[in-house]
Amino acid sequence: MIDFLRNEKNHKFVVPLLSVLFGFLAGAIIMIITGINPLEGYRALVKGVVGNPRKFGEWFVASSPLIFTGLSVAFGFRTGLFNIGAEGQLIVGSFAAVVVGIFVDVPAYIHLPLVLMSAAVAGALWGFVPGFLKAKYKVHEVVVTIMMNYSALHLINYAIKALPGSTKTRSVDILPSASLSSEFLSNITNHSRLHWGFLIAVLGAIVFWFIIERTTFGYELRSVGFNPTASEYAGMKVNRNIILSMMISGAFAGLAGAMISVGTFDYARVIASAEGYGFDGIAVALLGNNSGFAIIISGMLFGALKAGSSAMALASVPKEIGHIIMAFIVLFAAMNYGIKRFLARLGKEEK
Amino acid sequence: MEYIIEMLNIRKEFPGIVANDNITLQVKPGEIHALLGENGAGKSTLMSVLFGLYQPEAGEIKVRGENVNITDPNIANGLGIGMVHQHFKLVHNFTVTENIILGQEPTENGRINTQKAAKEIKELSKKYGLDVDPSAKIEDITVGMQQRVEILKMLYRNAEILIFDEPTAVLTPQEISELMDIMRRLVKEGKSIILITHKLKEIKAVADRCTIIRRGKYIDTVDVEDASEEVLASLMVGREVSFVVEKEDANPKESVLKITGLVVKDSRDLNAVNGLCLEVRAGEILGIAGVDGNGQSELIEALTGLRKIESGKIELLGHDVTNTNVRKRTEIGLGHIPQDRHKHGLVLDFKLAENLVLQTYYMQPYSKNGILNAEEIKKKAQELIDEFDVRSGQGIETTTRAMSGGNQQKAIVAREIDRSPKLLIAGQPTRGLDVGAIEFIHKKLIEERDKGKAVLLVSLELDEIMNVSDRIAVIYEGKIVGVVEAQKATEQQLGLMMAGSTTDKEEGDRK
Amino acid sequence: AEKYSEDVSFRVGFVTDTGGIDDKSFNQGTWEGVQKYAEENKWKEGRQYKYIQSNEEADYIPNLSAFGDDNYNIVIAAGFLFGDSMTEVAPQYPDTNFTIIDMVVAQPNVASVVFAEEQGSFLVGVAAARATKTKKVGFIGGVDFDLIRKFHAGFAAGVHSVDPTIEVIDQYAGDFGNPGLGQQIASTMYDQGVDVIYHAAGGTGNGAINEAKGRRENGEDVWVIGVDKDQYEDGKMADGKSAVLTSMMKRVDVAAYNMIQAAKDGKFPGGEIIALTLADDGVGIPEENPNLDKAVVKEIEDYKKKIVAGEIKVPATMDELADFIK
Amino acid sequence: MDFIQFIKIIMPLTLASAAPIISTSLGGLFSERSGVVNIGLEGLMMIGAFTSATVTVLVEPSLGVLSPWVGIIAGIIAGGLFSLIHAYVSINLRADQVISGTAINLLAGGLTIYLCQIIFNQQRTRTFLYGIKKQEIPFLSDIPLIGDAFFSKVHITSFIVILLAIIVWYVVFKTPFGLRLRAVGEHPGAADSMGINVYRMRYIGVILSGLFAGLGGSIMVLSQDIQYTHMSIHGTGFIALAALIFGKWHPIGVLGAGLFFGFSQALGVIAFQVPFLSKLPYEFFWAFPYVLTIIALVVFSGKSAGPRAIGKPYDKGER
Ligand SMILES: Nc1ncnc2c1ncn2[C@@H]1O[C@H](COP(=O)(O)OP(=O)(O)OP(=O)(O)O)[C@@H](O)[C@H]1O
Ligand SMILES: Nc1ncnc2c1ncn2[C@@H]1O[C@H](COP(=O)(O)OP(=O)(O)OP(=O)(O)O)[C@@H](O)[C@H]1O
Ligand SMILES: [Mg+2]
Ligand SMILES: [Mg+2]
Repeated sequence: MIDFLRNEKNHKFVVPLLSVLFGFLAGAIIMIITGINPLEGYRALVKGVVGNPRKFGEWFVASSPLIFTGLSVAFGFRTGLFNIGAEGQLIVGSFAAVVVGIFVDVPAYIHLPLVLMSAAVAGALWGFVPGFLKAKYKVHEVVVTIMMNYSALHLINYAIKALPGSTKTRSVDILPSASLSSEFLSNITNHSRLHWGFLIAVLGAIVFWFIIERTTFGYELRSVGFNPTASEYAGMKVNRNIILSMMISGAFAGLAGAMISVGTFDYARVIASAEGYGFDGIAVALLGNNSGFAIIISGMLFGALKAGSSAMALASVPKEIGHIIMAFIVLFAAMNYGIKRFLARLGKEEK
Repeated sequence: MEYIIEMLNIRKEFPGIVANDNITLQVKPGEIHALLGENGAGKSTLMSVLFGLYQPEAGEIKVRGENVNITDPNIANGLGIGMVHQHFKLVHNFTVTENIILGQEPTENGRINTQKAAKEIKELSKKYGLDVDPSAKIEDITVGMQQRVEILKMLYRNAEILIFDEPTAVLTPQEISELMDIMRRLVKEGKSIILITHKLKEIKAVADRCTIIRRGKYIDTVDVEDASEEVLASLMVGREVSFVVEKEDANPKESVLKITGLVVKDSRDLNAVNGLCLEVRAGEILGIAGVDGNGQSELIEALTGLRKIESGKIELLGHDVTNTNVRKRTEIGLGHIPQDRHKHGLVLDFKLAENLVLQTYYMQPYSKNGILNAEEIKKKAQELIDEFDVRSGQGIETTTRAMSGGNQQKAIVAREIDRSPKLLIAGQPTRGLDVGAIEFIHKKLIEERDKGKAVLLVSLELDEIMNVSDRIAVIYEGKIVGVVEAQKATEQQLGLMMAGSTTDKEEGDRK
Repeated sequence: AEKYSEDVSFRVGFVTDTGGIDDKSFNQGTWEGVQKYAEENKWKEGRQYKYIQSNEEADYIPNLSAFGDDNYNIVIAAGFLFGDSMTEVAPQYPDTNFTIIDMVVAQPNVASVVFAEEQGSFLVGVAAARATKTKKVGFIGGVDFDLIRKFHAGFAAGVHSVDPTIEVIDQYAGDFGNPGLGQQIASTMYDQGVDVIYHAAGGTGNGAINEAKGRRENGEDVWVIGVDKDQYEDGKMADGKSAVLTSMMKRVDVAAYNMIQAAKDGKFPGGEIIALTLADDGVGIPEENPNLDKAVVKEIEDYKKKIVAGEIKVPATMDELADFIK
Repeated sequence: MDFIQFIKIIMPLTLASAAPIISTSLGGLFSERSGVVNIGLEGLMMIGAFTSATVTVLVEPSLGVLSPWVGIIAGIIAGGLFSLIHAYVSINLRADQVISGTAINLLAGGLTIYLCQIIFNQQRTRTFLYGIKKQEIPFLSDIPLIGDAFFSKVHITSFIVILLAIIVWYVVFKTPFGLRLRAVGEHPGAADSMGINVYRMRYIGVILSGLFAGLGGSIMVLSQDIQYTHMSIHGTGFIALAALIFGKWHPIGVLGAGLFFGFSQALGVIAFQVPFLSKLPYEFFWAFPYVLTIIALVVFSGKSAGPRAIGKPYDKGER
């Protein structure tokens, strides 16, 4: 066992796993300090996530957008960009999906792909701006994406209200052919909102992995991210790659928006402030080591904390504990060097 | 006091390697003591131990006869030990003054007294002949001047024992001889010097004694006067080393590269290359000699497509490539070993295998329809590291950053030579390498020539130019001031031309 | 020895919107109604009654369903944003009684409680008109919903009824949770001569209250009017007095209490719309108004009577307001 | 609204909303100049705001008008203490600084509300009676126009913050401490070889960022709000981060950027009152400050590279 833990080859998954474990441990300690029985709390959490088929379905519903924003942030990280703007890209993506969902009337097998595509394209366009400004004017993408988030929020709120039939809070429903939701999935999960988005998220992770690891395009993107000057030396178009990489990152975030607008809700909502998916995406990406498949898992984990927090609240555990646990998991994930050192020392002292 | 520094039986381990294994180094006051060894022999490590950057696992250190425990550079400074590191430790956007006073700032009411500092620095630089501009920013000054700043840093701290780690690897011949003078002057003023260098000539020129280490182990300490270069070299590598580059006469054929009236600006918007004309032919190695900063870097960057060309024309194998991009030139048949391997040559966070296809990843068989073929890439990479003897911890899976400089360089050379480009531009291909590695790379360049390829060798190292090239073009202020047959060229003649004199131009050979 | 009842045959669930349980607004109000009922019946939180906070809109359905799954007898949701979720969830739990506040949901097991906010706002409009010396009053809305327009229209109508020459300046913050913005809007209004501001802006309104407090403490004669609850305490200054002139109270607590009672008694008005107006004290001003003159309170009382009697029809939209002013 | 009135109204608003941004951004400057990225500023502000509001509420009965100042001091200290987590994790444990900062934000958001529930039994603090009041600055407020625009109806904290910016400039660019701090952020290896303790300097940088962000959060809640809620900070820490980059990591640049943000936000508020502008959709004004920032960034673009060693954990052995 100790040898298994010490072996560096296993660290790739042992370390995130330990981070999660420690995160829950820290949450438990806080619960104990504040007079709550952590076992009860966690039992409620587990029940809240897998307690019945409906909760199980809702877990997946909560996870799909997180997986996509996780992929979005991770794609940026892998290519040397910090996309703090997934939130804004998500907002425009969700809007674009709804617009196509309302106004284009074609059969579902064309409509749904079209809806998703437009969400991705809208997100990509929102990502284009910071990408372009970075490539052309060397403006720091972090500032631009922060500003783009707020801009998206307000402008899209305006746009939603401007759509025919919209009230001050929402658009009309999308056409059924544009919706990700599924009678079948809903029925097998006891009327949850489970929709096909989850499969699309998995597909997204595969695409992510494939682009990054298996294509010359991904090779270029990574190269440019790590060392732009060497990439230029190797004949790559550095600026174009920066822009493209920001756009792809934006496309993933745009799809996260589609998960919400044509998956969870089936209409566009006017929202007063950002809902935090973009920032959660940072956590998801980081815990998922910026790698496609691990992001599915970390997205599911954070999705569980989200989906399960209602149940915890019902068990009289303050809802904030979910956030606190999330924070600790991220914190421990950040300490991977420390954890590795700790693992390496394991057993050594016993000898 | 017989020795000012004594490092006795020092042992320093790194994970998986003993960098210093029972090494002893004794330096007499007032001497220049050379430390010699191959790449990775453990010289820098030993000096880092002396300077307090690393703690040794075993051994003792005596300074001026007293046992000391140097746990951090502050203590070393306090003992009068100063170090010029292999890679300069200068803050690029600080002024010369700020870099020198950092950590020991003269203050006045809590505020740094820059004037006082600048005055002190002026005095110091006058005393030791170290010409610097105290208010210039590091990023704006030449490498030679940066080194003088490093030296001033030590002197400012009243260092008595000065460590130079490979100080000449980045210097021009002129700067090297200046540095030698400076060192002599320092010793005369009562300082003691430890000098690390791979260049035996330099050791012969200034050092009094020399300690040789090999693979972390102490080999010997010799009086330099009594040891020939050959002896030093064989002590260092443990075998005979040949200094003469053996090669047949060149057999030049058609023109491969033709440059006419080239003008290129540098990053400060001045004409660095200023109406340069040059021709390189297949089957020859053309060396470009010159003092650093005369437009070499800009010339290479212009030729390879990394820098914009103001005017003039570049023809590569009959194609006008003046305004084509990097990729196009590569495909026409240009290879490039860049001067700065970390900036241009490698993506340090890539695995070695990935770096070995940096120029070809998009071509068959390494990829098809935009999809990488991992198997082919690995196969090729393995082939290359075997052929070029690129060594690293985990073979082609090693993260390039973790490799030694010498091996990183070999990887680049392998990648570029393997494509066997019609024209290979080699920018300082052996910078900082030990003699064994240098010998290898030189052999490879000559092999290319013999295959009928053209090689353009740009180096600040006159020996290298003279040994390897068939013809030598001397660059001065962005122009070629003359081209001479390497066999007929003498060091004095080249030296004069590099200083801008054109009197020997008639000997130049411009067909 | 347990002071709480063991009987768990009847349980109440409350789902907050994203504002949280103590938003000083309808969430808090509703919860207070639930708590009042619970106290009277010796219920224990977590046993007979509970709430879940929604962190975002996507939580609404799961949260409503969570109570449904647990077979709660009555599930209350506060806020018109719950409309869609309620429409979707209620049919799945036909045996559960649902109550939605501020919205109408046409389902047989849902009781919809709506308020005549315009009527209450009319009354504070009267107070504002009597308090202003500059003949300029302000209205700060949170987000530009039809619901908030009801506050706006009623307030303007009230002001107009007292003195048509008084100008009503309005501004929407676009956010219920940005006190800094609320403060800036209030500051701009006061600087332009407005001396009474009525806010219907939740947390953003906190900033307006803060601004009023600060100005009053600096000797300026300005006021702010609270919303939803009696906000007198929130405007308290160092001297013990408050910068809150009065508040437009919306008795969501009463609504919640009544619905629980009805459900308990088996008289739950499923499928019905319950409109709470001035007539049933569903809206109105606080009983205590230390900052209002007796005469003004009296005048407000008079207006209230007229509204209740139907003599004054208070406008609830901007269009109706335009007609009203004509 | 004529121009004079416009200036009179907008300037105090600008100063008020710029103060927390500038303070926090100056904190970020210390941290990032030492080489540690700090995207946890938002969280540090929350901690500062929560603490200062809580302490103010708790000491009010006994200390009266002094309470907000005691609150501020507590907020500053709390910010500093909380930043130790970021310091330890990213300096000693060489964590990815972005992750660590993200964790700080998440943790602060959860913890402050959690603590509110424990202390006040609600999800927010109680309301405080004594906040930071707007006041007239004696004498200066009598200057025509300028006095009205800048020195009446302002929070004294706005001037404290502006003064701080100047002090920070002096400290960072004129003192040995500043030189060392910058050296550590540019080239820790160089600093180390000159006997400067890189870890210690970075600790100081991060702690200062916590202190300043704590101050920023305290100012924000005590001058703009009536209590701490989970919305009290609402993204201002990120705006501060943007101001830091926009201000090119220079204290005076940060001051300018902070004032710019404050100004454009105030402009968005005031534009409603301008007759012909008020016809435009609200959303236009709300998006306005952000769009304006992007445009300004492009117009004033140029190399705004941060400290060279930023984001990289320092490892003595590495070369
Ligand atoms: N920080 C480190 N971590 C791990 N191993 C190291 C480290 N530094 C040095 N080494 C090991 O110690 C050996 C000696 O390295 P050192 O830098 O002292 O060589 P050197 O003699 O200075 O070489 P060169 O001539 O190339 O400068 C190296 O081969 C390397 O394997
Ligand atoms: N962080 C590190 N971890 C492991 N090994 C290291 C590390 N840094 C350096 N080394 C090892 O130290 C040795 C010397 O490194 P160094 O950078 O001095 O290269 P070098 O051989 O001196 O190259 P050059 O002198 O050409 O730059 C190498 O063998 C390298 O593998
Ligand atoms: Mg070396
Ligand atoms: Mg070395």
